[in-house]
Amino acid sequence: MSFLRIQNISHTYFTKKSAKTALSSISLDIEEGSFISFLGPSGCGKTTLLSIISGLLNPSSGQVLVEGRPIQEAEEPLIGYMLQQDYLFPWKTIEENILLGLRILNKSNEISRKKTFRLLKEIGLEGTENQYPKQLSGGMKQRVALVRTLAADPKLLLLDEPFSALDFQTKLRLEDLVSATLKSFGKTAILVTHDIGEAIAMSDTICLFSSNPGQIYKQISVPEQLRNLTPFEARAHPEYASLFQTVWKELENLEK
Amino acid sequence: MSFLRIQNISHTYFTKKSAKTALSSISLDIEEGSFISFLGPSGCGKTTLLSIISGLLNPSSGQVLVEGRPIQEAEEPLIGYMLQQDYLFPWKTIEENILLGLRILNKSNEISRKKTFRLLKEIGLEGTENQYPKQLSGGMKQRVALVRTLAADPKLLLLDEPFSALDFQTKLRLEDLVSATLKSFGKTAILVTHDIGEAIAMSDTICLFSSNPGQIYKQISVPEQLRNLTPFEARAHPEYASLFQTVWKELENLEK
Amino acid sequence: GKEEVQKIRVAEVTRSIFYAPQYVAIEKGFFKEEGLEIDLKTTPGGDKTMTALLSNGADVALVGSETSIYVSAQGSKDPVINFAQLTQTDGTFLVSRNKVDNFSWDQLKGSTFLGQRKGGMPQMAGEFVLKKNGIDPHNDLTLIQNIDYANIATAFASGTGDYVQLFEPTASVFEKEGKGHIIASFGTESGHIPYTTFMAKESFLKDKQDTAEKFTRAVYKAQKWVYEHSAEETAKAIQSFFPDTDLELIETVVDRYKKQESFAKNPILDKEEWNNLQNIMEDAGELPKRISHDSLVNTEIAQQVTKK
Amino acid sequence: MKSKSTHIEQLHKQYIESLIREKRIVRTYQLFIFAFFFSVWELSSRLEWVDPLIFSSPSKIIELLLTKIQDGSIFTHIGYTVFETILGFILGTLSGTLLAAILWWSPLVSKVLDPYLVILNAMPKVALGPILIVALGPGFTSIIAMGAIISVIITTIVVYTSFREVDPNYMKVLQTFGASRFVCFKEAILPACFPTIISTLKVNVGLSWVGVIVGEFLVSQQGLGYLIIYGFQVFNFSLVLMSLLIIAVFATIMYQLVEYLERKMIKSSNQ
Amino acid sequence: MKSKSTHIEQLHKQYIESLIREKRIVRTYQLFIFAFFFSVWELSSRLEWVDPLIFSSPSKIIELLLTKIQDGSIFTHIGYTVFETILGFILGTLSGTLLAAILWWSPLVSKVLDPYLVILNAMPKVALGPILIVALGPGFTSIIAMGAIISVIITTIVVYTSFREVDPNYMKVLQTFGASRFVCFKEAILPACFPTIISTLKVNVGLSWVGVIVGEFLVSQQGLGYLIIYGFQVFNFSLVLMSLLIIAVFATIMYQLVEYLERKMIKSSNQ
Ligand SMILES: Nc1ncnc2c1ncn2[C@@H]1O[C@H](COP(=O)(O)OP(=O)(O)OP(=O)(O)O)[C@@H](O)[C@H]1O
Ligand SMILES: Nc1ncnc2c1ncn2[C@@H]1O[C@H](COP(=O)(O)OP(=O)(O)OP(=O)(O)O)[C@@H](O)[C@H]1O
Ligand SMILES: [Mg+2]
Ligand SMILES: [Mg+2]
Repeated sequence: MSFLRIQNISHTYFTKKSAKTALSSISLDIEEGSFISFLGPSGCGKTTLLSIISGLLNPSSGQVLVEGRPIQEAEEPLIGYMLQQDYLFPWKTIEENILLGLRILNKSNEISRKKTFRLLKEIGLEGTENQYPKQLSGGMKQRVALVRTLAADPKLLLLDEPFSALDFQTKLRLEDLVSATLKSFGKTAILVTHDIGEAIAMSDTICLFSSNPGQIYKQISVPEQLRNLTPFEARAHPEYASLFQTVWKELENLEK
Repeated sequence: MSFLRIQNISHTYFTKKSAKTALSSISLDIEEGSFISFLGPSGCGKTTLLSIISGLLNPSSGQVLVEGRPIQEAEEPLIGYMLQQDYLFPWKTIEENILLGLRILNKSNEISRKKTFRLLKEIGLEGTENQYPKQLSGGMKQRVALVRTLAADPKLLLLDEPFSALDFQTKLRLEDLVSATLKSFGKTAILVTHDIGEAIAMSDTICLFSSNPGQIYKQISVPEQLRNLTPFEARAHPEYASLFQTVWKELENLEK
Repeated sequence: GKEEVQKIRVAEVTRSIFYAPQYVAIEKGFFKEEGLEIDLKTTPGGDKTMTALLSNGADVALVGSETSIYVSAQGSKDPVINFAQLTQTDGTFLVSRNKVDNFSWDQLKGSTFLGQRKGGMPQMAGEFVLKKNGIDPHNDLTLIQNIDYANIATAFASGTGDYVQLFEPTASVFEKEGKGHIIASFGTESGHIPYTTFMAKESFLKDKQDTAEKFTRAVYKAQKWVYEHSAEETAKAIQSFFPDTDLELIETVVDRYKKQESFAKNPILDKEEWNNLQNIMEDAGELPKRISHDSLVNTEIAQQVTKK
Repeated sequence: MKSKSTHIEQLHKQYIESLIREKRIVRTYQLFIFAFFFSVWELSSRLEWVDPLIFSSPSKIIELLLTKIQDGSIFTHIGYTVFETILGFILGTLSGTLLAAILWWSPLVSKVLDPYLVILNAMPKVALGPILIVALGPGFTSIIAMGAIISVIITTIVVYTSFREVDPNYMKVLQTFGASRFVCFKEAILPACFPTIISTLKVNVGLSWVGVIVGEFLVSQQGLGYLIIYGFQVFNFSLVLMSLLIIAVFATIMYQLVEYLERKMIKSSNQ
Repeated sequence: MKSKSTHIEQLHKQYIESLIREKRIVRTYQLFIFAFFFSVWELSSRLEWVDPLIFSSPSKIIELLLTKIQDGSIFTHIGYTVFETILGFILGTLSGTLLAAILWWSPLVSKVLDPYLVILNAMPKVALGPILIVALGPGFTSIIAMGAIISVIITTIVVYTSFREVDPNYMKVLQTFGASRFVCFKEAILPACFPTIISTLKVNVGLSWVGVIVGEFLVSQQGLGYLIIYGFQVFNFSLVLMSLLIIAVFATIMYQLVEYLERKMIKSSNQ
């Protein structure tokens, strides 16, 4: 049985006057330890789908099962969800922000705290512990939000454009970091991105979405050779370029 | 005399307890009609510099001259500044949001309004006129903010990561659109981006920033052949790949 | 053996020199002599005083007798009984803006008269006096009755009205400051009425009759004391209750009240006074229904006390 | 495709029905509380759990109200008070918002006046009676002024606070278009604060009633505040409570009007 | 590099100096307004532009205050009132915030109670005097209750409004960590609303004073409210105005304490 089963999910946003269908009949099975990317035009419902998977939003129909059970019934929180904007708590210092998850989950101890601070260091933000979010730049805040999500050590990671505000170098470094972290602990992850290269370099499967209403248009498997490389190495691999072309074409088709 | 002169700008952020130097001795001359990109690590002060150029922030020292005069003394607003986040007014419809600049500048008339709606259409958001920002996805909001900035028809355009939340296709289309619009009206533009490819494809000059404190590390001229191509075509040009490598190396150096 | 000191909670409707004998009784230790300890609270307004009494927040209330009639007219299982009278005339004065030499009530005709607020004893007594002197208060003069008790003086001082009906010490202050001239006393004109009276619930009087008697005795002692001593002595005795008023002013006021016998000479509230009160109320259109003297007044205690 | 769109329409209908159903539940609970309150009151008054002299009872109050409706006198009283309250409300809210705008306009003025606002806010307004009477005479205007005074400072403080809390980036957007401080205020600060202003309005509706009633305590021979004072004077608590209930009814009506205004003005809140 | 960092230090010193300078200017203006107000008052009273009997004058008030300080009586009055006010303030604020939390907790309860809150808000609390006396007796507790009652509903409404306006995405962040509604409240809603709560606190400081003074109008034998009522009674407006001024002073002190609290608690506002 798959780790995560998305069964026939549809979602429509209602207001008193209008109805807008964001997702229609999405079904998807995701194995434990795999890495999925969602690619698709802006407004096709990717954020909506993540919200539904995380249990924050109830879909109009369909259900999501994690390890065979609805997400709400999980004994302990399995999911780490990094929202499309950082939503750091402005009244907490960076340190308080990143330790928040641990504290709420009652997992705060010497070891987990040390691990979190190491993450902060690896992500290039050592020394900002006592600052407040508004003293950081956009990209720095995004990285702090990533640390906050990773720190809680979730089994399933939902990342909504986590690297969008980062410079290229930092982005590559973080891709490697996240990828290594996930692989070594066998975690499952879903990544929303607009960067085809990122999707190819990081994931095992790429889901292409079409819009109006949001649907899965195609699933593309990333070849074995690429999967076992770090994202940085993957970008240099010859297979990468050809897969980039394929995905690119598919997206072109989608536009029509 | 250059259109925009940035003279020895330094900026330090103060709080009661601390001081953080974000920019140090930045000087730069920008010709009318040229397109400059700012590339650099997260937190190196790019947003700060744009704020100073736009006149929203007073630098600790140095001055900015537009057409030989301080920006505050300009008779009519010359500058269009698109902030790093969209900041659409949540209580205004999309239509009201994009027409806002025109209205404030008293330039609202049949023609300018038509032009603005055409822009909205070209950018792929026809039909959203009567919706409110929170009904749109992240990328859609960013595009609306771009239309709002372009609609006011500024002479100097400051764009802070305008394409960060967009899917690849849309991004390419918008790059072409913005580039064509600017070229045909001979406008000057400064673009902050983290995408090396984007910087190369769109600009005439690329400024590389180093951080702590933010300084201009290097200016790289984009070869004539690339400049005359649309961003989309430029990406396919052989010069593109080699320039990409150069910039990439420089940024690597910077990290050390 | 020594009797235990008994605590009596008294709620007074306002702090006024008009109630001088009460303060004398406290200050001169008349209550103490009877083995009573008085816990005096000011509960501004007859409604609050009566509420305090009805809800057992106070044992004894010092308030206008008309209140007991209002209460009883609405029916009450444990009626409020008047048992000791403290003042026996109205306490207000007619103050004129201009100096008047040969005052006659007729001069009020056609003038603007700033009266007390409707429904209260001062207003009823005021109208009663006007009528008694042949003036129809609603036709012969412009009657202003819309101002709160505490603000009437201000309104007059800032130019409203030719004549005003004022309490002490305001009337004396106005005279002293040259803002007006006291030209008549409503107290003298109204005749004897039960104006302010100590009241308690019937059950209290029944259960603790001897306490009520002690209380009344102390009041009676004070009443006698006030008439046996000079106004100056009285003023001195009660000064601690009026810390921010000139001793001289207190004396003037005490003297004025004493002269017109506003302070009751004994705590007995007799039938004649009672009916006079009801007549005045009836005239003013505020009497809900006539209530007999013996159902709301207990004269036994007072009589007992004064006999000795 | 057709079947799909009708499916959505159906879902939409369900959604709207669920909204209606929720509203019905809310109304039921409200009615229940209402009925419960009044029946407990009536009962405990009848059984003398509470002193019926002080607490009166719903039936007595209704009886009294009916006689007052028959002789028509109640309408004059209501008319007076409602008129005064509306005027006081409008005056208080407008001048409070205006003051807040001035404070926002000039940071220096706001810093200088800050402690004075506090002091004014802490002044027991009832004690200002004499000053009002001297300044405005013992009449109508004093009452209306009392209704306005009681809400103006609180409005100023609350609205000014919310002005200051608007994300400065909205102003930046406008400034890049060369907007003046006035335009920034009109386009960003004011609309961003509409929810707060409206919620202050809702509070002010209440305060104006309090103010006018207190004003009527000071000077009046008409109006519900007068009835209350008179009721106290003649120890007729049925009259007092009747007036309080009428105030409750009218305050609710005014509140509903403000809410209606809210729905009209804050269009974007159509979630 | 050394010279550079000292340069920055110098700039930083300049920055802090400019903050101090601004504060000094503000203080100067405030003092000026203060002096102006009192001298105009003194003057117009001396020259009888206003009636000195009603408006008294600063010199007379100071004189009175001095005698009261000498005999020590003023301290008892102040002590009583301050104590009552602090209790009323704490009670009102705490229960208001608690009520707001309950409303936030249960959307149904909040919808059901909404109109009732409005009605309670519009009730002239002064008219509740007799009911308080019945419930709590003619004493201390009634006064404190009045101080609390007058601020509790307004606190509830304002704080609840701000609870609702917190960006729901902060709650989402916490929910992804499996946070319960209580944790969400504690970690996101409450701290996000601290600025509003503190600004309500500032308003409540004022309201509690008003409440306690009004309470002392109902029942008392001590306290500044008693002095006011008594001052009216014996037509001694110096006494009334002196009491009002003392109230102003103490309200300001309490306000400053709340501000101090604000600085301590809202650490992140160190712009
Ligand atoms: N709260 C809402 N109310 C109404 N419509 C909404 C709401 N949120 C999203 N939508 C609509 O649902 C659709 C999908 O939105 P969603 O945010 O999931 O897109 P997305 O794929 O994440 O886009 P992007 O890549 O631009 O972030 C959009 O058309 C949007 O207009
Ligand atoms: N308001 C502020 N107060 C204090 N420090 C600030 C403030 N704004 C920015 N900084 C600091 O100034 C530096 C530059 O910030 P800036 O936002 O200009 O960076 P950036 O180049 O735009 O980064 P990014 O690409 O991540 O958006 C950062 O180190 C940041 O911590
Ligand atoms: Mg999205
Ligand atoms: Mg930036």
